[in-house]
Amino acid sequence: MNGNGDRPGPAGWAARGAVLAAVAALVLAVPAFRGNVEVHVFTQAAIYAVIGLSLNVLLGYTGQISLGHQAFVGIGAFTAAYMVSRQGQPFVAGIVMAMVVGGLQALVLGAVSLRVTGLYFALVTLAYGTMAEESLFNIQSLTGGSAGQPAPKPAWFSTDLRYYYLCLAFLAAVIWIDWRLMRTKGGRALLAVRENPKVAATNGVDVKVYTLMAFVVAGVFAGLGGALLAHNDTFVVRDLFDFQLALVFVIMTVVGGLRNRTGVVLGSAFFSLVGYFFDKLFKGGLAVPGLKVLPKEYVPIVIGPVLLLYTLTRHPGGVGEQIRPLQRWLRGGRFTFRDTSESEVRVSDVRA
Amino acid sequence: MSVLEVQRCSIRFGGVQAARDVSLKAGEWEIVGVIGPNGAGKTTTFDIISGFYRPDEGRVWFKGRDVTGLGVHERTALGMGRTFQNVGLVKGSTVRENLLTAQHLEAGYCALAGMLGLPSTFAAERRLRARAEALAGILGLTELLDTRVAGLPYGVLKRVELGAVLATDPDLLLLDEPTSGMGPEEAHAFGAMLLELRFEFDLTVVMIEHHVPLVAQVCDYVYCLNFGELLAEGRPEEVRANPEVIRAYLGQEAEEVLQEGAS
Amino acid sequence: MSAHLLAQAVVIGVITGAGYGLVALGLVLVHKSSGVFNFAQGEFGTVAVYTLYRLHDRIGVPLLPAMVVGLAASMAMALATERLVVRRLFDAPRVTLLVATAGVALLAISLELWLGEARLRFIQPALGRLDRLSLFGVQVSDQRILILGVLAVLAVLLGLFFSRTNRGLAILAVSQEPVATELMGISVRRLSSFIWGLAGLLAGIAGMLAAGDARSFGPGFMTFNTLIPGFTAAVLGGMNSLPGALVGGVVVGVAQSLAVSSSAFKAIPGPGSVMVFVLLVAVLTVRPQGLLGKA
Amino acid sequence: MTGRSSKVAVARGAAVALVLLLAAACGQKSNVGPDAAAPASAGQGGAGGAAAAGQAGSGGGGPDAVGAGSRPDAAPSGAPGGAAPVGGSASSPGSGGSTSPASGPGSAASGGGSTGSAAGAAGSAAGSGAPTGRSPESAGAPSGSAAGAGAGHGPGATAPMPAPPASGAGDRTGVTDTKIRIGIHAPITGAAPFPQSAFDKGKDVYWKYLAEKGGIFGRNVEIVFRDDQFNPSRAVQVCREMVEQEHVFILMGAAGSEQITACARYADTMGVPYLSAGVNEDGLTGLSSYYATSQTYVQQTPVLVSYIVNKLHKTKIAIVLNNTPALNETQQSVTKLAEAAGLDVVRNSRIGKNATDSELLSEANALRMSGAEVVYLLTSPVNFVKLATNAQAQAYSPVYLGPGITNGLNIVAEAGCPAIGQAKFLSPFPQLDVIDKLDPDYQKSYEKYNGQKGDDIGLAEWGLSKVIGAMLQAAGKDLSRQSFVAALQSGRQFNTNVYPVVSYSGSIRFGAKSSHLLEADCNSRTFKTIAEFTTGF
Repeated sequence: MNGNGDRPGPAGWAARGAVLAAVAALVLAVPAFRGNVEVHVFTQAAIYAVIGLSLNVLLGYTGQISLGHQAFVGIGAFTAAYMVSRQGQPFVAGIVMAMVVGGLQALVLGAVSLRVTGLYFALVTLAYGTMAEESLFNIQSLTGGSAGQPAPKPAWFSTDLRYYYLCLAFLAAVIWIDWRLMRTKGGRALLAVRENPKVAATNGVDVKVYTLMAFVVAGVFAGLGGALLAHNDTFVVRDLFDFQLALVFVIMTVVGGLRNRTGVVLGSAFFSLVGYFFDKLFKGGLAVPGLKVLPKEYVPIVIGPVLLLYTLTRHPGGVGEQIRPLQRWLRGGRFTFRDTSESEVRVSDVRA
Repeated sequence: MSVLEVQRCSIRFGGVQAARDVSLKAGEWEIVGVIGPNGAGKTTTFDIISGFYRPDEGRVWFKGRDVTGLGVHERTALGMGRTFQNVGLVKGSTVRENLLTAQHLEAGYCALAGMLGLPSTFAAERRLRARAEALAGILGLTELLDTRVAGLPYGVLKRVELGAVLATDPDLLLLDEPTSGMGPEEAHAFGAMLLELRFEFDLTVVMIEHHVPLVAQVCDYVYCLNFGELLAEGRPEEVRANPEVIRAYLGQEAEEVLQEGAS
Repeated sequence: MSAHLLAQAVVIGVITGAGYGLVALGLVLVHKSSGVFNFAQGEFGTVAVYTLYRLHDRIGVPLLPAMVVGLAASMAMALATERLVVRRLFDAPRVTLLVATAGVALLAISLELWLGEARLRFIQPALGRLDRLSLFGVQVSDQRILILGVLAVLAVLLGLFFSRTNRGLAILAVSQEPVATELMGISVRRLSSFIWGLAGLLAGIAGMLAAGDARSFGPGFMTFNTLIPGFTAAVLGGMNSLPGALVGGVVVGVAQSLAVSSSAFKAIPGPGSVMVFVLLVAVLTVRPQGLLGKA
Repeated sequence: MTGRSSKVAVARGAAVALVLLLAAACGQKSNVGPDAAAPASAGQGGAGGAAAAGQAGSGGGGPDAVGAGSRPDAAPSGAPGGAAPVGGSASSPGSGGSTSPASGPGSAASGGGSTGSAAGAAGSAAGSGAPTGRSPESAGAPSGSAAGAGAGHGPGATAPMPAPPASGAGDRTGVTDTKIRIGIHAPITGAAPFPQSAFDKGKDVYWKYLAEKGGIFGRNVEIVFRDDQFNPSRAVQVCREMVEQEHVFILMGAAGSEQITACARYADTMGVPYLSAGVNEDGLTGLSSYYATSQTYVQQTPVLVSYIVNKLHKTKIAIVLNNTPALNETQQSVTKLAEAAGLDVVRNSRIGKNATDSELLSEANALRMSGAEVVYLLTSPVNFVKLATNAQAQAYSPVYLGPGITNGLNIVAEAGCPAIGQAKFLSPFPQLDVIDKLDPDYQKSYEKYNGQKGDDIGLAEWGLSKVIGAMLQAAGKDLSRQSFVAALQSGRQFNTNVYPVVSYSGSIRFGAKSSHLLEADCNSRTFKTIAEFTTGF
């Protein structure tokens, strides 16, 4: 949506520039002055953003739900760890392999989605995630079983700070791809398929191929996210990839606002940072009178569902919808709340 | 040689024989009408032609090629364009985006290239946008380019849809009740536009239509279906005169037909 | 594996499967009436168990009243879900509702983690002997006989309810023709809350029996242990047949325990979950209408 | 274990499949021919990613090019199996050093010297690869943690206790004239948690008691605690927090072999002394900064086997272990010794850390069918109790016994009775029934500070703290990591009369010779001590 109407004057542009500069400084400069442990958290936020965008391709663009996304990510993580610490391959090989394997497993699931749709497909993904968690990720020769698999940081990015910038770069790449995808025929095809496969087909879109393509893209992004996650922790263990995590992924994407890049990135970052900020606010957990102390580990899964239900029932557009006016303003449009109300419900429609 | 030829197509769903031995032809630059009371199998026939249904028997020939086995998108690639009774557009997107989506096969670059943002794709996108705006100009939609389709009035939607189909660069246009929901004069205007478009884009048109005057105005040839079978065919006035047709229409649309006869 | 082991696996499978069947019943009920896939069904049960535990093992309330309160709790949660979430999303796509109920489940789990501590609780068997009778060398405890009994009784009662009572018939009508039923002057909404209450009750019973059988429970244990098998069971039954759900439950249970105990799957860790996944995909792709459903 | 070749095959298959798909997506009317387009653009995809990474590297590059330069060779050398984590995580401290102001090179050198030799002496597979691979890191390590402090002082950083810059005297991180900071991690949530309340009550008792007696050369110990959620990855994160944010002097692991192993490996790369109850040896052998305060599982095996033979007089034994690679050595040693002692090993199985109920049920069934009279058991308490419960439900109650830190706790008896019968576990600490005899101060102090009788979790913490206390005492007034390590490796014996006597040297890190044998008593639902400081039967 390009902000139409009168363009702002030099002052206006300056103001916009200032805002953008402030954001850039926050993202780029601030971590340089924090301790390693905190940078590690910020890095995770960047990685979650990649994962959120991955899920957004399925949930948002193709309207296919995935309740097993922890498997998508986990497979990437374990592939990377395996390549590096079992096969002695370099970091890049691990990343690439993670993306390839991630894309492949997504392709398989996508093939299922062509036959099994809507709610039933949601079930399949759920079962898939659990299967991966309980079975795949326990195969010792590949994942190191419950002891996990080490995944050292790459040589040139061995400090947390450098690795943070590396992950930012990857996030930027993913954002770029996602942006171009939605600005070109591929993305338009996906939206058409999601809303009405018949119309898409009459427009010359091969529905099957594009559905599969969406899965592959999501899988590749997820694989990348997983690989980055593994190296950030320098250690992967299956316990990380449980049902709760899958739901947190879905929640952060929906709350972020499906089909809204910025919203998804913000939502994802928020859910990965919320524990950290919570810890800053109440050192050692929040002591609710009459209740147990709430440790920071549980914060995301406590407030996550609440935000989810609030979003679904009140603001289907999620965070992305709320920041639309700001985005329009930054693009040089007027700061108005006009046309921020998209009636269309944001979680995928069931395919008949 | 005819652009479209449907040879004795039949299809049944469970117990219902939706179409039996339907055959029809459309030559180059022809505008062919398909009429018939509701449930006569008109749309079913369209679905067979455009590839949503595969006929149990019979074949569909398009530009001298047997397309019976091809998928919908493949037929589109060959130059078959189709509109829907209840507007076939991406409702969530703007008019512009719809016109772009329709140019899927015109893009001239591969989805992956677009995704990676290769320089060539930017140029291609500019081309597509220009074409979309040109089309919008022709159909008088320029003002609406950036409005979301969902809100627009029915008549406009029909026009947008027509624009979208034209964007796919078709040789054959399958219009499913293009004027439904239009008033008589609106419909007449549409007819006039259609007659122009056919030469501008050298189109062959097959249209399902209830508006008998419109049919009379534009169609070179008319097929009348009833209960999934071909009831009559011929030049519009012949078909309209055909007693069987009148009997078929008796009840729901008889009076309409009769008064048309009077005028 | 030997015929003996096979027989054992089957017996164990039938028993665990009975539990899945109970969960599947609740899922099918809700789906029949409102077309919702209720991912919170498992957690309704867990909540019942936690309530029971707090009252009975902590405060020392006698077992029966504690159980009643526990069941009330799970019903209350179900009703709350229906009123606060499902009803508000009445016109939303079904997948939205699915995500919403999943959110409810996660919320419940997180609260159990927070307030109920993250650790597993162990409880003593509620009743009777552990080795009441022995089938193919598998000791069947009173608890397990009880599960089978309860399941049978519930099946019969529900059967009668849906075939004899007006309300039961009305529910079936709703599931077929919502609008028409509304026109007939039956309040779909009242029925829907009734259904959810019933589902909550079933979940509560399932939870208590499961916990009593495993003699341990923890946050989200019903969701983690029974939700996916339960859904698979329901799907096997075609997602809208109550007897189908029960049969499906047993099928899933047996398949699972065969996978776990057979030496063929020793190479794979977590064979149970693999089996369930394969079963689910197989049914959905090969026979979507379920085993009992007609093509 | 998939070989390289098959991996390559997989890769090729993968590439082909993806290309085909994308080619399909590119097909139809577009002028770009599929076969030509897809692979090309795929190539660009890879290139693009790499390029992006490259830019990030140059863009975000910190100072230090040298440290980075030395990495590439480190990574591959760390590749094969066990050595990987060493070579791998080695990168972090080096980097820590890189961001630090060049601090105390003297100390670095000395630290490197001592630890390096230690690693050298420990002639295990990991050890042999170690000295070359590790010496630069351990040299960088002390300054590394100091660097953590430096970084921690950024705006809003929450490091209540600044780490004094390392002086020539050695690395004094976490030590002031009045305080010694000690980090401890244990699971209070996750698959096999301690009850948090009990754990919190117990963790400071000994140190308060010691403070009243004047502390250690006037210094009092302050405990920093983190929950590792029974998850190795989490354990590494919390250990990082404790070292790099809280700047603790040494680290302690309370329980959980995988968490202990993971955290010990991290501590090793940072040159932070790490102590824990004895667990597996595999993966810990050769770590320059690791010390076990009680017998390892392998060391406990002969004691248990001799007990089965000479006291239980049983012959049919089944072995059930948690399914983690680190316990392979234990499984082998038990099997070997049992067979050597003429026992009949009728079943030898592993169960997953998060085994489902149905898996445990079928395992119980299998055990019953195997007819084992004794089950050597090394799993998480939860799995143990579930297994025993299922076995009992099958009317099968063998004698359970095994090594243990957590399985001998009373919460296990409460949960598991009557199913666990007279289960017997070796333990680094005795049970409450004899503690008053061995160390009357425990109950006195516990009651004094918590107003109630002490439990065995408190006792475990008391014992461990007491060992650490003795060691700190031995390190003398001028406390630094170097002096602490020197005291440990001096070969001196540390006797607490709660934990077994331990003594270490440069090469001996599993320095305990005895354990206590505990037995479940289901009448009182507690464990009782049936043998103190036993070395065999």
